Amino acid sequence: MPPLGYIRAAMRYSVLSLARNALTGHRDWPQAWRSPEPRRHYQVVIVGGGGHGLATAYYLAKEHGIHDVAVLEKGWIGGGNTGRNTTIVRSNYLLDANAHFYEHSLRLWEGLSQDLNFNVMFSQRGVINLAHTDGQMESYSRRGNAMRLNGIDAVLLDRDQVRQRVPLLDCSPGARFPVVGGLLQPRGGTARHDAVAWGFARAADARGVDIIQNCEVTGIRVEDGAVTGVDTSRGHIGAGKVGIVVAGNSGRLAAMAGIRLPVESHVLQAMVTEPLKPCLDTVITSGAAHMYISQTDKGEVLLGGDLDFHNSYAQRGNLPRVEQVVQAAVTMFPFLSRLRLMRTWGGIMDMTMDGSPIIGRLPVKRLYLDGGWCYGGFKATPGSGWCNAWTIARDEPHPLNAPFTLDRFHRGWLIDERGAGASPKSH
Amino acid sequence: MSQPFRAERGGLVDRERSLRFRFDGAVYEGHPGDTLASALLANGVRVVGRSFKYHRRRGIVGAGAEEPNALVQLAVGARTEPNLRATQVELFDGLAASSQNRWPTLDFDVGAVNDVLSRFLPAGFYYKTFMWPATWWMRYEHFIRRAAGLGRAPRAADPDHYFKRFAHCDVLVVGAGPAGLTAALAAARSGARTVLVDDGAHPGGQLRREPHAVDDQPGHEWAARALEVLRGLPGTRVLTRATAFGWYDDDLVAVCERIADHLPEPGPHRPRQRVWWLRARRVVLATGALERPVVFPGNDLPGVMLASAAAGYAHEHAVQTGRSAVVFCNNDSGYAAARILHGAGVGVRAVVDARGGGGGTAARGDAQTAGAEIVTGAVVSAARGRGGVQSVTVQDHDGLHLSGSPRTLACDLLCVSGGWNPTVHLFSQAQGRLRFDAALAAFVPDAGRESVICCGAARGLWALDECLADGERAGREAAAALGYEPAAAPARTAPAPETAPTMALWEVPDGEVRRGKAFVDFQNDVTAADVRLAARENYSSVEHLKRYTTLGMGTDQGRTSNVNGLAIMAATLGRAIPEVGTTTFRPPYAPITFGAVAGMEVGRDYEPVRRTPMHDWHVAAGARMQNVGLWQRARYYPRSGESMADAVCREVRHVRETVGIVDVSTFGKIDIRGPDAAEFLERVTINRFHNLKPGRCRYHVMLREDGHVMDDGTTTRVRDDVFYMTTTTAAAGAVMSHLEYHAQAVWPELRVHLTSVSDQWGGLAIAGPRAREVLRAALDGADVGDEALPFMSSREVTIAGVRMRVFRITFSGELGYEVHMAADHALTVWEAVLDEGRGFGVEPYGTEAMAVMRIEKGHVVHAELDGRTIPADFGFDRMMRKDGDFVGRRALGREAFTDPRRRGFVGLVSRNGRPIPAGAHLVWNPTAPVPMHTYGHVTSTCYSPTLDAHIALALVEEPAKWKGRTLYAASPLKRRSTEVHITDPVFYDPEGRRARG
Amino acid sequence: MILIPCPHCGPRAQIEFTYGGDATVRRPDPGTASDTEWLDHVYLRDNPRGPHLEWWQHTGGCRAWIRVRRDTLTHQVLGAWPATGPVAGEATP
Amino acid sequence: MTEPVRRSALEGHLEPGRHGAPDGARVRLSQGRVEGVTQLQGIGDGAAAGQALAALGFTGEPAAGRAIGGADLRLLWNGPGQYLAVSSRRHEQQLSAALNEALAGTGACAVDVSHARTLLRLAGPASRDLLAKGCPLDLDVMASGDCAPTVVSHFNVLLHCDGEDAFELWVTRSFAQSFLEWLLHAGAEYGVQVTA
Ligand SMILES: Cc1cc2nc3c(=O)[nH]c(=O)nc-3n(C[C@H](O)[C@H](O)[C@H](O)COP(=O)(O)OP(=O)(O)OC[C@H]3O[C@@H](n4cnc5c(N)ncnc54)[C@H](O)[C@@H]3O)c2cc1C
Ligand SMILES: NC(=O)c1ccc[n+]([C@@H]2O[C@H](COP(=O)([O-])OP(=O)(O)OC[C@H]3O[C@@H](n4cnc5c(N)ncnc54)[C@H](O)[C@@H]3O)[C@@H](O)[C@H]2O)c1
Ligand SMILES: Cc1cc2nc3c(=O)[nH]c(=O)nc-3n(C[C@H](O)[C@H](O)[C@H](O)COP(=O)(O)O)c2cc1C
Ligand SMILES: [Zn+2]
Repeated sequence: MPPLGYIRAAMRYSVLSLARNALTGHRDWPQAWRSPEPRRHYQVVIVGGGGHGLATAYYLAKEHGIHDVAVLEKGWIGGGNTGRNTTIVRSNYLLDANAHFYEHSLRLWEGLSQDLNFNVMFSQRGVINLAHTDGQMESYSRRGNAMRLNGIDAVLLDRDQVRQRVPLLDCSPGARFPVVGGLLQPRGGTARHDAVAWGFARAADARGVDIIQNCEVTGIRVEDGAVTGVDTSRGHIGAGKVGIVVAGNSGRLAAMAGIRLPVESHVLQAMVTEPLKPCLDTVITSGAAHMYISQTDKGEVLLGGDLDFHNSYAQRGNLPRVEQVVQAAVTMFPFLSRLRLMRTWGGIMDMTMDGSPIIGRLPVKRLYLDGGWCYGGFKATPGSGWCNAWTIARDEPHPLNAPFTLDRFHRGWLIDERGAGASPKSH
Repeated sequence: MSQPFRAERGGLVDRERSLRFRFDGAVYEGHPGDTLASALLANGVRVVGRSFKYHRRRGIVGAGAEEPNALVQLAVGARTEPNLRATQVELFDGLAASSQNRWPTLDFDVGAVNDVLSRFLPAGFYYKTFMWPATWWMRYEHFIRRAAGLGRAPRAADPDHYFKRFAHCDVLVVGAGPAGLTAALAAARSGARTVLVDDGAHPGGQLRREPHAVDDQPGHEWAARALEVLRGLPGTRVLTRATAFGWYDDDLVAVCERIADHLPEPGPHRPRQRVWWLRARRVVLATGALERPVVFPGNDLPGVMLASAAAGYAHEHAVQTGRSAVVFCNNDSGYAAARILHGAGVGVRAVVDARGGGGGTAARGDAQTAGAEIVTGAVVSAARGRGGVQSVTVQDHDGLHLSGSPRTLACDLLCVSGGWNPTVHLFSQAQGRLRFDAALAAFVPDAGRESVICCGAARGLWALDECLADGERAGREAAAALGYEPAAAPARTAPAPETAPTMALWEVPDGEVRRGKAFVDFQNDVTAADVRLAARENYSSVEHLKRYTTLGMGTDQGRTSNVNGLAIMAATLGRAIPEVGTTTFRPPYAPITFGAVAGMEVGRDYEPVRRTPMHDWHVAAGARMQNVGLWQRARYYPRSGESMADAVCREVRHVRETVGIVDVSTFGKIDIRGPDAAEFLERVTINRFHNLKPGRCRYHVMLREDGHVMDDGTTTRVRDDVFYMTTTTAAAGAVMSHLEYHAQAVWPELRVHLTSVSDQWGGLAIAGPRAREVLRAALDGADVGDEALPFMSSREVTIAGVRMRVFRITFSGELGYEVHMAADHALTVWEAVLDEGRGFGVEPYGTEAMAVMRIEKGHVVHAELDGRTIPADFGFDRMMRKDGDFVGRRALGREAFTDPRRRGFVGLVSRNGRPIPAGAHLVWNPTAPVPMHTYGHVTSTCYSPTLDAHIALALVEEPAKWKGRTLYAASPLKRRSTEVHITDPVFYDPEGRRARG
Repeated sequence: MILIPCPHCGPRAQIEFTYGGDATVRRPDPGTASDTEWLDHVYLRDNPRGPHLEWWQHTGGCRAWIRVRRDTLTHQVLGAWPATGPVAGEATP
Repeated sequence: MTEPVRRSALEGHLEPGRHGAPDGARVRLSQGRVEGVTQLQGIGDGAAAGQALAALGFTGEPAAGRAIGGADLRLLWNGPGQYLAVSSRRHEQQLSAALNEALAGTGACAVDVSHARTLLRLAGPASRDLLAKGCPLDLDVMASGDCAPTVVSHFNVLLHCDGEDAFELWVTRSFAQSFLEWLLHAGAEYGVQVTA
């Protein structure tokens, strides 16, 4: 029997519970989430235990009262892109559809730690997009104005204002990329990526969701044009509805249902330095130099750049991209030169043909896709889960994700923030 | 100055010379051959840093890359460098280092309060608190950030130079220990192009830490000689102080060579470090093994060290890491350490061996030599002391629990050997699989790439004779696989002691029930209790364990902690170790400076600059230059006292009223020829070309296959089968590739050849009412009249041997010409035009004036062609060919592309004389509450000196409906909004009379 | 860094090349293809995990567009062919 | 007016003298000058190539990656069916016109690119070391007569080995100055002797 309406009595996290447990040697902390055996059937099966899948399950239970949900994860939850991203959260978009959706997500971020009773360390330290020419300044103005008119915070900074906020940035006029100014979103920032997965998992689990790790979906069963369940490395699991939420593996999962997607999987790398005392307060991105940089709470400087620019499922990239990101970083922040790279890694991005995600129904009944997140799905995590849960629960999109359908490509309603066209690697 | 812990004899240091150095302000002495760590130890400095979380006093644990604790900040000023492992810093005279993560001093550190509060700060405590009040996170975080981090970043730019370098070889051998040396010798002697790299300053690896003889020579001398031999073999390269830090696809191994880190400064023109991008056909990994500590309470006290490290300091540096030692081990290598320590004058009280049967015969002999008591079947259950180890508790155990009565042994040094982990990092990076070898109690290489071969201790062989032979085998195998004939293997003599097997011991039993922290990861302060907490809370996947507790996430990447951590997790869960598995090994093997990875392409050299033939002229003329992609272009030519706006207005007026010239060399230029050239052009543009007459030009528009405009330009039919296309500056490269793709891949049957001639031709445009006169004068009176050269036509003229193409085209809307001339003559022609045209008043103008004039004319550039626009948005559909196929055509019929709400191209005129803000959006009422609907956006804006009005180009939905009406151009960012009148986008001379005149 | 065996130049480093995407997608006959077929060709991809036939242009070399079969999971190159002509293991287009 | 002197991209930037390490110049750098440079396209391969090349006065087919010919005309392979045709005697368009004429009917063509590339000559014992700082090719195996279109750092370069440790570097004109700066920077370690 599915435990409908079931809410597990979880130990609330607080200073007090921490103190109480300290006295007993922390021996009484319960599991953050259970690891149950999969049942034979669920009302909803979510494939993919990343932030989006877990958030979908959480909001299905919380907002739509659907508790008979399993999240199937082929490895360990949060081990996909959720666990390997540069954690930038922002809603600084030009196009309305994006702006509305990401702003909704940002608002959810703002109360997420409390909502989940798990500190996801959402740190609104501001995100600055640097402009290096007047032309870029103009296009950032266009974007910032669009944000403001959409009710989103945005501030245009001149060079001196950038310098004040980022003292170690090379703002000299003779720089290869002289800083002309920047667009700041003060409410943007970073969050503790793993905690997002764990927090959603714990909160979903508390509402009865089964989180099943080491369970790879290997097939999707379709009968009479409607989904009936999934085959997994742990056997067949029946499902009333199935949500595919697997980021870089979207194409593979869709193919199991005979569907081709406007998606290519590419590897994106990120890297950290050794930990340092605070030296960078804000998140900085530079389109011209192709890199973004921030400092984590633990003290590492965290960097990312462009894709490796070829299809890949390897979760690792090559040295030329690392070299280029590091060159860009040293060029903009000369102080980095004597710091050291501690670790590099990669994640598999589901790059779409217009750079925007797909959240909606697929051409198989009761089969849904939440994917195509490209570089930018971490910030979408709560918003995506929220919209996806709505879509799955009601079998129709919420107005916020209605523009993000799969058929927009064939109908021409592209949401192409960069204007790069049907070239996934260029978004 | 005395070095109280320097043994009287022995060691591979140069006692004849002394080097002075500072640590935390105090002055000490050491010798060439010392590392900072050995020199500190020689001087009796045992506490060298504070730990990451609890700020506990920490001493030196290891002797090389494995060191978790002894991280120091080196030097001051621009050359300061944080987080260096003292064990790998070679001593030089004048070296200055300081401890990290303490305030105010190493001895008295306020952060140590964390240690007192530590019971409230278990792994992951921050996920459970700091949530109230909700808005306070940023405040908590401020303090968390200040407490975290280790060293300090430099503030200044780095004065040193770095280079990268590509290299190729048949066989790359990583590691110059006994195995690596024999492998390299075998490969090189068989004729393979061989490269040998080693992390250390001297070859020998473990041979420098142990008094073993090879071929009856002291190990280090044998190694030095082997290196000499290698250096003498043709085609062989040896790099020392060189860390192979990453394996990449197709066996590209990245190696960082520290050329000058052992010197105070690199010296003029000398690089500090160099990264080698080594492409190898075979990679031999002889990376050795790293010793592992054991987890027990108090195991982080200064004075608790790895046995091999203590032995290494004794043998290599003649340093006594204590006066009175206890050795605690689960394998034979601890006994050898005891003997070596004894040899350096350290008293060894006991060898505590967890194995019931104790060590092999050789091992027992070692302990006897050292005069140490052998305690078998026992463990060190705790270490105690203030500021350093003062005593250890020794107790029997039965595998699961402690037994018998504890015994306390006083000592100031506890040498621990918990077994050895083969250094499998690069093998794993190379997609090799690991296998847990229960007999060795370690992960060893299993299946891997054919091209990657492991040998020696890296493969779990511990005996020296085996390592030597295995290296030889690997080197021969690598060479033979590439078709080289291996030379006969030399016979080698080396000790082959009989050893007793290692016992798996990760954590001393019953650790959980006793007080005192038992550390797994020293650097990140992860304890055994933290690992168990993670298990309890179901962070039990090894990857969750890592991320929840930060185990293995420090600068040492868990070299001494990962295996113990996962083994404790396995024990807690009751699973087998292979089931738990390891985390992923990632580059870099050891931290590498950004400077080295970046090489020389940083700062101003991050990207090259492209210059037009007239570049230097513009600079000399005082032009303000502007980056446009890689190009630099003259933006405007200010006269003294002029602002940019003044200068641009003057330049515009001058063109409109008289005549000006502008450098347009940056346009892309493509020679398209062949019998099918016209057909090809029709397929890649929306235009018709079959009917274009030779000598005529046509404005062309190119689409992407998804129907959006990709680029525009002009294409001229030079001859029947020769066309000359120009592209925009920004899209030149992309257009060339796009055309090549279609010519080579889509329509290979078309007989057409594409040649980029962007750099063959310099370009200048002459515009203004007097353009023709100027041109005629400059072209030695060539006929450029309306008949010889009508609008949208072109001709080739050769004057004094200078070949030029003159085009009657205009961007400004004035009577205009473009002249393209062979690039090496472009400056000459440019100067000639200015010279000959002086009488007509010709003056240069920049890209900014050009931009203003094109806005006045309603010409589109990339601000409008933003990748989201289609031909119909600009009315280009009128020039679109009605028949036939071209790239993008089929995508144009889609619903959204014909939707009446699509934004179309319009002009805007400010109604109140105020500027139309850049980046503004068009709204009905700028003061209405947000979010509000926007009807369109401004794409380009300027003050038009010609019209004396602020004008702009924009895209607006339902343009036909809005034309003639007003909206607001709102820029909330600048708190400005301007009421604008919506007009046709061509503000100036809409009939085009001036251009045709 | 991947080593790509350019059929014209021999093995060259990845940094000399520019990626061009799936090479199994062919431009349909504009005269006969339905709108859906056409747009499928523009937008939809198999995106396999494993062997993938793909375009690369040797922009830092001979400038030829070439077809490379490469495993997207291991990055291993399985073969390379000129822009036209048969590809081993593939029906001739 | 007679034909003006050509003003190369490096005019005023190639400072003769010693650069970098003062003790011994292990690299020599100078600018090369030729009369005409033409890009040949569509030479084809096999028999077709043989015909086309015969029309230009060459016997046999030069293999990919090789350079052939002499001062009057030499061909540097730079792609399938493509050669950079270089003449130290025949002037710009005269060269391309002559080549086009010779190639008429073969399907191949010649485009004058005499100004599109700047030629630098690098020689000396450290020239390979210098190039290896930016060029991913296996330079050790490059022998006299080999040529390869490749990259050196950010620059597209047609690299032609024309002697023991001697190279021709053909670089895109607009990048020439940046490339020169790169060479001097990369070569400073070895000492660079620049001659005009
Ligand atoms: C280097 C890097 C930097 C990034 N930087 C940012 C950034 O700064 N800001 C930002 O907003 N976004 C960023 N992103 C993007 C962001 O990380 C992702 O878009 C987002 O995390 C996607 O979350 P997800 O839950 O959809 O996917 P994932 O976290 O990848 O989760 C998908 C899960 O599905 C599982 N799965 C796959 N196939 C199967 C199967 N067959 N059966 C069962 N389970 C399966 C996977 O194991 C995985 O755990 C970055 C990404 C990377 C790689
Ligand atoms: N008694 C024991 O139980 C025991 C255990 C292990 C090893 N050993 C001894 O150690 C020796 C093993 O010989 P070996 O040659 O296999 O190893 P080694 O440890 O002697 O040499 C390995 C070398 O590789 C270098 N290295 C490692 N990673 C590197 C990298 N990424 N880049 C550059 N250099 C790197 C190290 O600096 C070291 O010099 C033998 O003498 C053996 O007896 C003994
Ligand atoms: C925001 C962020 C910060 C990270 N910080 C560290 C770090 O301090 N130390 C570390 O070893 N790895 C760090 N990592 C990298 C992880 O160790 C790991 O490489 C990454 O999660 C990808 O997983 P994988 O390498 O196991 O495939 C960080 C990753 C992210 C996303
Ligand atoms: Zn090639």
